[in-house]
Amino acid sequence: MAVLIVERRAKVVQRKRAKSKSSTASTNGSAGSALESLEKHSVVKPVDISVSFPGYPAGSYNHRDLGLTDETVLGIYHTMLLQRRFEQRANQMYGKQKIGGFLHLYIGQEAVSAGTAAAIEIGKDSVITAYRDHGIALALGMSADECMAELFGKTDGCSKGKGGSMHFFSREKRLFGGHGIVGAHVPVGGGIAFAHKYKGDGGVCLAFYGDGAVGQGGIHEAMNLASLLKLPIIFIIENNEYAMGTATHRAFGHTEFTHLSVGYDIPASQVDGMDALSVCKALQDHIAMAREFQPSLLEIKTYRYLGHSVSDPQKYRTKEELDQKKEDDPIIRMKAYVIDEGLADNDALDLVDTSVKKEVKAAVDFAENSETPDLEKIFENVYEENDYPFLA
Amino acid sequence: MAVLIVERRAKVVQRKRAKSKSSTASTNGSAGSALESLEKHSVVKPVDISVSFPGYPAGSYNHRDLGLTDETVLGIYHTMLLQRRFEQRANQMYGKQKIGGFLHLYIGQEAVSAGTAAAIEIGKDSVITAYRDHGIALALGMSADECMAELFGKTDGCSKGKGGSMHFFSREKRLFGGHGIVGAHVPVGGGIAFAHKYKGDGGVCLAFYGDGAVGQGGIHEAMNLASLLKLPIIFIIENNEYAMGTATHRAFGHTEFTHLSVGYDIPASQVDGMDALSVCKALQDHIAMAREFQPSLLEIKTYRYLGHSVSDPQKYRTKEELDQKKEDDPIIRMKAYVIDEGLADNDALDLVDTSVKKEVKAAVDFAENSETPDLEKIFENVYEENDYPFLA
Amino acid sequence: MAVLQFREALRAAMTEEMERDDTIFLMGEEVAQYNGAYKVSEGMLDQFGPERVIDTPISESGFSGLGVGAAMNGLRPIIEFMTWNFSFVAIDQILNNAAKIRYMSGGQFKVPIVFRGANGAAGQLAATHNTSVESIYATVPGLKVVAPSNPDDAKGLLKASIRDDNPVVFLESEVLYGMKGEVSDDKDYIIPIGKARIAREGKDITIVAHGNVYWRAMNVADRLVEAGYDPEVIDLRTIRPLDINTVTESVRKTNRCVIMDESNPFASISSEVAYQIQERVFDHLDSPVIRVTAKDTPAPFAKNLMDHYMPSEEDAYQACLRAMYVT
Amino acid sequence: MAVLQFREALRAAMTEEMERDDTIFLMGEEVAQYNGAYKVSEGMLDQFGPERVIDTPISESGFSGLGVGAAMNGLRPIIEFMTWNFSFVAIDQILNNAAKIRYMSGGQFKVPIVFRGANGAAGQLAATHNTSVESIYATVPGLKVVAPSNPDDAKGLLKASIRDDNPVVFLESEVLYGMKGEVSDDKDYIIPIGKARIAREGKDITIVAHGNVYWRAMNVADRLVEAGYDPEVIDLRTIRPLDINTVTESVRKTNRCVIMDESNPFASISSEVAYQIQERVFDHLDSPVIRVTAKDTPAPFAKNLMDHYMPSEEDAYQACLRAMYVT
Ligand SMILES: Cc1ncc(C[n+]2csc(CCOP(=O)(O)OP(=O)(O)O)c2C)c(N)n1
Ligand SMILES: Cc1ncc(C[n+]2csc(CCOP(=O)(O)OP(=O)(O)O)c2C)c(N)n1
Ligand SMILES: [Mg+2]
Ligand SMILES: [Mg+2]
Repeated sequence: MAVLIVERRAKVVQRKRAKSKSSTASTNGSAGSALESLEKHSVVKPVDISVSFPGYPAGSYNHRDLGLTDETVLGIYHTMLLQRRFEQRANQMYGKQKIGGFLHLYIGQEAVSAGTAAAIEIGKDSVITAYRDHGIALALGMSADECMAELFGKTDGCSKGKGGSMHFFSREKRLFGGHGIVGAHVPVGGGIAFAHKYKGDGGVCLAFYGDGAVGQGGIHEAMNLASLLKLPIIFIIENNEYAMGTATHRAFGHTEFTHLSVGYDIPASQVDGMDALSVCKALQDHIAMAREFQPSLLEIKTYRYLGHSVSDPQKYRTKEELDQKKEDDPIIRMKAYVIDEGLADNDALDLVDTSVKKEVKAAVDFAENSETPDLEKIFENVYEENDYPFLA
Repeated sequence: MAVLIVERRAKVVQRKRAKSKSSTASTNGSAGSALESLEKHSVVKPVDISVSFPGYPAGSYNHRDLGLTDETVLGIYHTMLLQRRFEQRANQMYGKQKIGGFLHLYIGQEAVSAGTAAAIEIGKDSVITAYRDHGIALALGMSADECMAELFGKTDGCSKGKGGSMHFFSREKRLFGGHGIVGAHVPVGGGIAFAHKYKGDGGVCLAFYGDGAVGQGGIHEAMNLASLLKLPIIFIIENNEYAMGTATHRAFGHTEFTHLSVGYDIPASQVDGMDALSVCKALQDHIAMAREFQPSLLEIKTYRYLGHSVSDPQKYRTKEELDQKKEDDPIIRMKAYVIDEGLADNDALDLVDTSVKKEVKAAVDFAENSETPDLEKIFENVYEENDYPFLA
Repeated sequence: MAVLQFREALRAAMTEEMERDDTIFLMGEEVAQYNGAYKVSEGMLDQFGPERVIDTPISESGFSGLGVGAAMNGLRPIIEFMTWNFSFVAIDQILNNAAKIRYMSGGQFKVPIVFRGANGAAGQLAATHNTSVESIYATVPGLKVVAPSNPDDAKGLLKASIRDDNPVVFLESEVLYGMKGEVSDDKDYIIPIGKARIAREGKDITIVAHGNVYWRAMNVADRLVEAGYDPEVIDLRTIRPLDINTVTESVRKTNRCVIMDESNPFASISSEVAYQIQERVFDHLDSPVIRVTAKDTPAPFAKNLMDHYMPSEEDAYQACLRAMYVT
Repeated sequence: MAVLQFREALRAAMTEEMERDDTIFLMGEEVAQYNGAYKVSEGMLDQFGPERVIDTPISESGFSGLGVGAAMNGLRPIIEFMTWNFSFVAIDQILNNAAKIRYMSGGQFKVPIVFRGANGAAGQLAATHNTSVESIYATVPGLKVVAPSNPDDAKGLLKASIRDDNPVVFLESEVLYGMKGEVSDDKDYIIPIGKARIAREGKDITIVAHGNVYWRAMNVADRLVEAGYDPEVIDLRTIRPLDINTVTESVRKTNRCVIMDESNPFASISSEVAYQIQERVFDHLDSPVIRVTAKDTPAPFAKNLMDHYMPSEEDAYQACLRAMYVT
């Protein structure tokens, strides 16, 4: 473990150049002896550093090398398919006005959540994410029923119909939300990690956020705090190339997000988010660091196929770009892998799809039949106590 | 000029390592052809970067090489001495309760403001800073009279007695304040720079902030905005080693603040802030970049001799540390330089001190005799118009 | 006069002002290439180019601060918050810098800036995305706070705000953006900040509202008229400074008042209006001022709960009857 | 009973609670090695060690958010703001995350956290450093807001806040930190949140105040007594939830009310108290509720202006006389 950590750690090598050789500091020939004695104090010198960022390309890992069983791989396939079918159905239900508000779909990004779930200890480790949260919720094992019921705003929803699409929570699965204010949940992730360390329970926190969220200052505060307090946290940028209609290069002077780690002296790497196994491997390595209280940054390169929310005309990208991206579909990739590895055949995988579709269909029925909250529930869960004197 | 910019620019050299050589990505022998065709999409590879940070040590520059006249050097000496005597007197007046509120003294850091004033075009370039603002105000040429009167809360003060010690402003000298919320003025500096560029007036903005302010997320937002919009701004960290009682290493996981620039791909360098000539040279270089719309980061290593504000017991540092730092006093250094260079002799410099003391003494008299604002002035300058209907 | 949507009226105001004065620029998330999250700025990038219509990263604190600095240095920024909910990460820039720099500099630096965007509830967006921010911003001296209820007011008040030399918090409403109405096409059409509008004259009761909820107030008034009463409805238009005289003149006549507001109730605009009414025309009040606001809870997601959360027309109607001693 | 300074009473509350429950920790700028900017946490680092008394960088948004996350994950953080003025860079964490996560999660995650620090004016610190934040935070459902006026209350209310399972905004006052008073040494001394205190019984007029300004209210009461009147003084203690019953019971008796508060007046606590009084006991009011607050301006620097800025005892005295129809 320790070796791994040392290896992963982005090493910062400082080469102090001899001052007299510096091109920037011209020697002052006429300076007298009083000055010379002062000069010895100057701590300032030109400095070069070099930093390494490991990369986890797609198609580079075999599940056995990652310590994953065949069943886990099939589970990864299952959860990715479940996420996709769940969201396709949710999209349809939105069209039928069974679902209101925003609906941010995760389609295209499923390998991220699936690879994550395969790497962490669910129920011990913690996850916090933004509003594009259906995928990770399902990957953590929250039921399609409770998730769909939440989208419908019903009492059986995972947040009792109080949170909706953007605010999925599960105490049991340690999903700390689902959050709508861009970036603001990331410092909260720092606190979850802080509590893991304080309690000594061995858990770590994974804080996911979008490329757009990188623009929020609170995240930088959290990264410094994590670096300073040695928190068991992984800052995970799900870079799907766009924040609403804004491509990353239009929002950032520098789009190599891993480089942000240099300012905090924490390790960083990049992974291809279209391969769940690459994601799993990257997370295994980062989690190993986190368990030893070394915070780190992981950039996951991914892509969303649909609009930002359901009503997005998507003029900011070409059909060609989208089509090309879809060629590298994470589910198709995993299917190919499963077959190549002989873990299941086409027929067996078709059965998975059939059962997933059934599960999702049943979830819609469940959501339909779940109860609409009574009006007085509006005052529940605001405060702990039940007798809070609300203004009329 | 262009050459200079290229030279100063912290070059980011990316060396992509061949994927097959990577230690992190183990090749997956069993992956079939379907997968292989997918692999070509993976944009993720391990990456090494190396970055250079120029340094401007103390005692390395001759004023002629910087294009400064002998008079300018004597001016630097004069302003540093004026700042010191002004603040010593202010400290005394605080003790006599002529001055209330906080009084954050700049003593020890005078080379920063003096070197700055020698590098910029006063009246064309803009400066914004935090609450420790007396030094830069005097260096920009604001009178000791108006500054002392502000400390006394009088109508002739540079902010009419509305702002006090923390909020010195001068439209004429383009001092955009004096600001009390740590870090919050830095995005404002970005806007001042934005307006310079928008109007095409050739001016640049210098945004000074303390080491402690580096912890504020708004600064990171401003740095990205500057990098993205190519703003003529210099982010200048006045690192005096402490934020109140907190030494930098107790507040930051990584104290090499120049490294923060890597995440925004902007040039950065470090200067010894105890030598006004080094500061001047560093700023000349950074200003040249800013004039070509290349934002940059400059860390100035300095030290404050007194407490954070006047009522600080300073238990967080040893007397030895303080004494050692005082040995590298910027005024003593400049005095030695002036004498070594034959710009003036000891007697002439003594005369400077005499006249500065007189100036400061006169400023105290001026402040004493200036009028206390009439009570109805409380409603002035809240809004532009004079008939705003304030609540009674 | 042309019939414009609320969003088009806002756009007309910005466009005309930007044509008139090239120190004005528009900055915010998705305002340029995407034409605005709610299409308020549609076409403005094409007309004014990327130097004056500027997309930003999701850095509200950064670009709000940038706006303040630009305003101090001679420009007149319009800063769009995609919605005002997101202003909370930037609020320090507004209530400390924008609002107080003129004061702290002894009047040397003015900060002519408009912060604008969608305020208040917009349906099933849950607790963090349905905040009415007027109570929070209006408490701050140095700011003005404006909240139009219709397209014509949107244009006239936004033009006034852009020309104002003070920082203005300009509150729109997502649910009104599509509303159509007659809008003046006078290039100098200015509705003065700080003047309320008597939307309906009446003598039995005064109903005070602003923004989106003004329309609920009008519905309540219609019901009252049907029931044989003669209500007066006041659209505040501006929250700070509050045109209390128009309200108190009305109450002098009607002797009763109901306030509708979609803010959470505690220490809100409704509290303030009520305070000022009772303080100024106490002897003219025949019954207590009653407010009908959003519930004293966060905004829920479920549709029925969210409908229940909003200030109810039925409640307001009953409140009016109670105020008139009918029930 | 021991005689303690206000700051010592706060420290006693934190220390006793931290001894009782090791999930409680204290975090903030300068709270540990420096012993607190105002020495509230003096000695606590020595007693509890650096794992539980933690210095932070100047990253209010970061460490407030950290507190929220720690609270969600089983701890009970006390987050100190050096002063509440600096909470504005972190307000989103308080009013969106701390206040609403319980609601949005359908009650799955509670957020037992105390945000505390110095609130309100503290002399010649100018506009950004003299803000009274209660009007802003008290408007937010999901929060509780507490503001003690004396050492004993400070202890009892802080202990109650630390034990409370909801997020609490706890407002101290720099100018009170040195005040001495008798303080209970009961380790379970709890003053319930949401209950006001009748500080002086009387029958002629009700004066309502809280925090630092409570002492001004008492001075006004003394003057009234000297002049032959019998005022009742209510110390609110808690702002949210507001104990309006204690206030209205008093007004039923006195029939008049003056509110003193050092917040800027618009949409403030004084507005809210006045609204609720007139709404609930309208028929018992013989004269309008009058407020005496900070001026409707930013806080100025000059000493005389700053004195003038604060709610004036003379004004309040005159307001009482006016309310009693004496003038
Ligand atoms: C502070 C804040 N500003 C703006 C918004 C509006 N908004 C919602 S999502 C979004 C884009 C976020 O993009 P990214 O972080 O890349 O996540 P993605 O949608 O790609 O998953 C914006 C601007 C918000 N919710 N919060
Ligand atoms: C946002 C904010 N948080 C806290 C404070 C209180 N405070 C004032 S100065 C200071 C230390 C700042 O240190 P640094 O930035 O290094 O500047 P220096 O005092 O060394 O010049 C702190 C914490 C503040 N004014 N603003
Ligand atoms: Mg994105
Ligand atoms: Mg410092």
